Amino acid sequence: MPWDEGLVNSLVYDAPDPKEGRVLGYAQAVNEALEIALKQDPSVFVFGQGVDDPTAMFGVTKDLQDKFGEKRVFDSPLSEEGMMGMSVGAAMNGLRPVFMHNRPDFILLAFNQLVTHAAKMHYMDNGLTKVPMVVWAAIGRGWGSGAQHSQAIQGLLIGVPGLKIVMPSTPYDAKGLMLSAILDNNPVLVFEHRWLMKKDGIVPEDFYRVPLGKGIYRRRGKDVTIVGASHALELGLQAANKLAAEGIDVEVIDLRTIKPLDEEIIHESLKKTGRLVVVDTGWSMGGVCAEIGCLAAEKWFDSLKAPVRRIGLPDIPHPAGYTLEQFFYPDVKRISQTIRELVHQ
Amino acid sequence: MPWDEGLVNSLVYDAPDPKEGRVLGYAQAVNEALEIALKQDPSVFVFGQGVDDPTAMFGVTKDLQDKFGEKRVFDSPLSEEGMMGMSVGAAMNGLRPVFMHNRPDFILLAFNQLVTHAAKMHYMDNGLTKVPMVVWAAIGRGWGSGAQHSQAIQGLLIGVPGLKIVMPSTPYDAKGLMLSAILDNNPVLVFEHRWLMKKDGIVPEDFYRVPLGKGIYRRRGKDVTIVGASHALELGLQAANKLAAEGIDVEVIDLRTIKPLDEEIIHESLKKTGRLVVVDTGWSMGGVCAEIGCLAAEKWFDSLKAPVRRIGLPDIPHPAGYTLEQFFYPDVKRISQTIRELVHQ
Amino acid sequence: MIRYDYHGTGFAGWQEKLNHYEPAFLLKLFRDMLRIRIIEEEIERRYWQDHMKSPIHLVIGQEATSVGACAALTRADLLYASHRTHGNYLAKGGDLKAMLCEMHCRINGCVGSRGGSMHLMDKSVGMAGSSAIVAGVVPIATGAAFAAQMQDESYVTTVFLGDAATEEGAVSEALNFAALKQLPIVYFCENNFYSVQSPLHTRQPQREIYKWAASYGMPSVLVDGTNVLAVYEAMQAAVARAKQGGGPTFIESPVYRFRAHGGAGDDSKTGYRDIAEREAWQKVCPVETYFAFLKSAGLIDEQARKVMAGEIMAETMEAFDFALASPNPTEADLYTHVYAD
Amino acid sequence: MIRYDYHGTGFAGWQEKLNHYEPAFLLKLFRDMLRIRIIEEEIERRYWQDHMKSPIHLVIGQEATSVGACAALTRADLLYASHRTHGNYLAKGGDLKAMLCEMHCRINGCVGSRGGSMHLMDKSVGMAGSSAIVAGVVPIATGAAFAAQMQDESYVTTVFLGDAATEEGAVSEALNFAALKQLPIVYFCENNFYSVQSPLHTRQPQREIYKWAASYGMPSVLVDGTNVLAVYEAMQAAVARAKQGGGPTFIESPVYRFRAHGGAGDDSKTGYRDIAEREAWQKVCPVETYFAFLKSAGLIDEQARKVMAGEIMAETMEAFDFALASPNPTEADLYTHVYAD
Ligand SMILES: Cc1ncc(C[n+]2csc(CCOP(=O)(O)OP(=O)(O)O)c2C)c(N)n1
Ligand SMILES: Cc1ncc(C[n+]2csc(CCOP(=O)(O)OP(=O)(O)O)c2C)c(N)n1
Ligand SMILES: [Mg+2]
Ligand SMILES: [Mg+2]
Repeated sequence: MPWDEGLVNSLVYDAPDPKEGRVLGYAQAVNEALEIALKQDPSVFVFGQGVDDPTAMFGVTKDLQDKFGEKRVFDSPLSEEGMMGMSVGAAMNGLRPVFMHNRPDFILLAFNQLVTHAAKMHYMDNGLTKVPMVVWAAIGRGWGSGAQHSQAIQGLLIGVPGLKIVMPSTPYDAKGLMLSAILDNNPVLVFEHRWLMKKDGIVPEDFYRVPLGKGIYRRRGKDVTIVGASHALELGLQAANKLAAEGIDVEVIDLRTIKPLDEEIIHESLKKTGRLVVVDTGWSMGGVCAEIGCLAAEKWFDSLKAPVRRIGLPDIPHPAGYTLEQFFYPDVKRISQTIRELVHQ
Repeated sequence: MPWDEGLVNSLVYDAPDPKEGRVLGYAQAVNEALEIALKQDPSVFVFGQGVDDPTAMFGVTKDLQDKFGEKRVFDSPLSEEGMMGMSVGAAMNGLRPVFMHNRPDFILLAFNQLVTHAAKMHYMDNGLTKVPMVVWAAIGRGWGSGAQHSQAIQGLLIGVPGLKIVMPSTPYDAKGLMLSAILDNNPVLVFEHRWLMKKDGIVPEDFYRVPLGKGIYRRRGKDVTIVGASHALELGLQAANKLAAEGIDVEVIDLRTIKPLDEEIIHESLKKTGRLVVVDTGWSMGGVCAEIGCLAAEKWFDSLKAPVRRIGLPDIPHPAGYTLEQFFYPDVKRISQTIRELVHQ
Repeated sequence: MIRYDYHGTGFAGWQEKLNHYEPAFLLKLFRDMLRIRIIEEEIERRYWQDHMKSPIHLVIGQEATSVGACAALTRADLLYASHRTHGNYLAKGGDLKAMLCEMHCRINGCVGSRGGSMHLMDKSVGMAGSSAIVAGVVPIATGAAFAAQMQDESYVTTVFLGDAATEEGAVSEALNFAALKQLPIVYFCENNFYSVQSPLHTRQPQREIYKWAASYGMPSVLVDGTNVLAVYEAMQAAVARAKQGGGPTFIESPVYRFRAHGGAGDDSKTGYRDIAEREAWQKVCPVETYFAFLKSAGLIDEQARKVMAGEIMAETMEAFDFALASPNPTEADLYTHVYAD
Repeated sequence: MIRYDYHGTGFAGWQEKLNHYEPAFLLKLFRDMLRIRIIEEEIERRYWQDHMKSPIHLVIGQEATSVGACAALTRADLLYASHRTHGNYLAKGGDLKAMLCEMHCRINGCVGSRGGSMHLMDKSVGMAGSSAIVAGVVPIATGAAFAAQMQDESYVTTVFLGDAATEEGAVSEALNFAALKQLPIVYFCENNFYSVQSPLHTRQPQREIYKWAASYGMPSVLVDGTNVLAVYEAMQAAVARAKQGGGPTFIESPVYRFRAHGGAGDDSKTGYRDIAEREAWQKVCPVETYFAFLKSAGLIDEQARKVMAGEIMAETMEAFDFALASPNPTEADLYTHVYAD
């Protein structure tokens, strides 16, 4: 087994119970969402580098070109900024682009179109046009690709008005949030995570939506609240389950959408636990962890019984090498240790 | 007087006392720093769109081409990404580029080179190369230019490892920090503010440096701490001076450098006041305000006596129109009101 | 020193073509140019009064490109503009009152005082968008053309860009995509030789922009931007090609702006360009050369022009009055349309 | 179906030129290509063992470009690479051990295990940088050339880029600047017709890349990338021009990668390209056609090749052993060089 797959598979998920519904993999769930959207609405199109190639973006775009033709599912030139702008123009004129990127790093090439055009057009035009577009990418980790192919950039974008940012952690959400994202009339970024692509879950076959901007409890508890999304939340959840055996009762909130943020659910939980750990796949500084940590100090100060903790990435570029990566990324063990310290403080 | 100049001049600064030294305008102070750097070190060059034109970037690049020639001070094509990469390559090979932009908005075009190359090269190369470059821009406000010409993007960059971000608020600092930035062996962003360009201050004629990463007290007080930088800090300082008459004793810390951040000085002050107001010229969400607010909740929780307050921009694109702008931006009055509420809480 | 010469031949030889056109059409072109000129001059005259709290980028001297191009478009066709929007907006049939309200920061501005002069937009007349980021609108317009192709709509998209915009990589990316997909779009490049105060030669090597564009694999032509009929014919050919599925066209049109890059008045005296250069181009003023041409053909005279100008002036004054009497936005207006429903 | 044909003529007609060259030089070119081939094959063979925890992009089939180009460079000249670094690094004189250590994530890798295969760099041999962002290095190399010009240094900068890289706007911006400033740089575009598994025609309209590049205002040539001597001569001309202040050159070189875009083995069987296409190009394998050419000229025979291969294999094995025996980084190594002093 190639080394990088090995790493991905080192994270063991609870197997879903087939009695509860159809079991489907994460990548397949996204694929299904795209297929439903393409079928439902002729204005949807899916494009990006290699969406029609045999690897099909982790399988997420598999068979879509065969099913919907080259006009609606197509490969793109290596022109991230130009194609982001193209998406904006298409979205302003009746289409619903889904622009796929292998990695978030490549979206940095298109920040001008994303931040200064897509996000703001609707406001600048006083609501005359809408920009219903989806920008998709899968965050890398543990594949030896280092500083330029592993960045998680939601922290750079959370402060940008007009954007929505979705980060699903389960196959169910990945499908339901993708459908919501495509149906939303705003630019929505969907950041998946490479390590979640093979996670299985219960996924209904038909159309359904998971609302944007609504978090969900993944675990109820009373001692401490973990909030976050995507793969980071999965690690948090596994840490929480582990800590239960030690008598530490952790509440876990999956935000699912980073922007807009479900402040109510965090506040509700914090009122009970008084302790907050924020997890994110990006850098701790100035991003998702910082925003939520600051919210606690600003809006929920009276509920806070202990310092806020952030578990994101250190203020260091991602190293490429295997050994260095193990030091760089948080894992279940390190998250557990942080929670332990916080609770026993 | 053109309307936009009128707005700028509506902010009245304390006049410096000429007995304390030479009085110089802010833009002239930056100009002097550039001139000294160009004179001292033949590897320094200054370029950007219109640096050699009669308007000379708010006067900041005035006469430099005449003094140092077209090879070292030159106009640039409209190619922000390409020129940012060019700077990286020049910096890796013995030069010290100073890349000037009229507005931070244009730097968004170059995020790939800035975030994924300039910031990370030194780390990726295991220290083999250095990237000593300065990227300069002046934040806009109140000139009717709206969503695409008024953005303050330090909040998007504060989380990016490898960068330094400087935001001077006085002519003295503008000169001394620019010299430090040029002499630094890392990519340093210098964000000025259009409204500070005509501020006068005491500025020594010779070479001097203001250290990166070190904040400074602008006012001592015991009731509440305001931290921030640039024009936002100026507003905070004016609010503080006003509140003194009401018996509210505000401590004001000018961070001068947003990254690396002088955590000690904030902590020191907070230990005394227990109350924190963070001001920034950018959006409140996920940026400088969020980072510092979160730090308080994370590291200085025991010092905090009241909720943290952020005074940045709302989660809305910048409107262009004059009336809307007055609602959009914080001013001395609004900052004062926030502080009053916080202290009387 | 005149750096950038006029290389065109004006209306020499165009007499023969005159009878291809209805006189009414020919006169309308003149009226449309004159209208833009008069409105722009009035904006300029009043700019110092500080009621228009918006940056402006006048098109005085560049009227023929907007008018000639838009004459080849229907209302359903889309136009995307850069920061230099006024001529585009008016030629495309935009509402003068809505434009002046926008420039006066009034709530009934065409984009509710959110955009100002650099962001005029009006879907009802196909003024589909504008961006103050140079070249920002070029890929966006390309997406609009893609939308037309994909939805089998018959509209053609035109996007205006300056000489400096061609230095932005995004334009290269857009041209590549348009050629690849054979999109129904016209890239209309007004080469006025300057980017703010930076002359072309400090930004681009010696080459011709339209030849560079041709290398992307699309028909690309050079057309005299002072000659409204030449512009019209080039656009007509490009639009016809686009409608027939023949893909994109690039048009480079040398023009000259008689005023400063932004704001009112000429700034040549600051020295970035020679006043003699402006004066040389003013001799081939698109409004005056066309007027002389029509006059020599007996289609118009000074008196008719005066009547026209009077009508336009009256319309302009009324629109200014309207704008000045229009309400300002309120704080509540700040918060709408951050997100679309 | 063969989508992308070989259009070259191999070494036909090159016999006459042979005596312009020292036999030792001609043989060195062969040895350098063979060395890259053998090392790459050994990397490929071992890749499945999972000791090299790094993505790899093999250059098997593309040896002539790296070797021919670097033969025209001195050690002081700079080379910038894309993600496909191995051939560039070895041809430029890079240290095989440092390269393999890097690919084995060892602390003594050429960039201390921070970069992996996509980020090989070694200043001591002029391997000046590489970027895993397609085209990321193109403006950077342009800046290196600018630094040479400004500091009156005599080095020439060469940057390798793929066909897909030319779709990135930043390349247009770099070409414009290099032509504007007449920088001493060579843009070496290896057109292998694919970007990962995407064929050229889904990304670019019908056109020739080198002609497009010429439109930026620089000499631009097409040279057979299977012919190491042709590459060498084209590079020599470009380097000479650059050294004489003649400015930049663009070289397009059609080549074919015999293996998958990334990783070990060919992936043609997945269907994105026809195996017949690969096989057709393997008939003009740069190593074998050149060997045949040298052999027909009596400069080498099978036996000499065997000796060469044996030496290279021994060197390779030793380097692998060295890498495998080298230490891993420690946690402390993570924290160094975030900032330069
Ligand atoms: C990306 C970007 N860079 C710089 C600017 C500043 N700027 C505004 S207009 C302008 C000149 C553009 O010149 P050109 O495209 O030739 O159009 P013109 O103004 O001559 O009509 C510049 C540089 C900008 N708005 N956007
Ligand atoms: C900006 C960017 N977009 C996409 C990618 C993903 N990617 C990595 S290599 C590659 C193929 C590039 O093709 P080409 O430039 O022709 O070089 P080749 O691999 O064929 O040598 C792609 C698309 C990337 N690394 N960077
Ligand atoms: Mg221009
Ligand atoms: Mg290729």
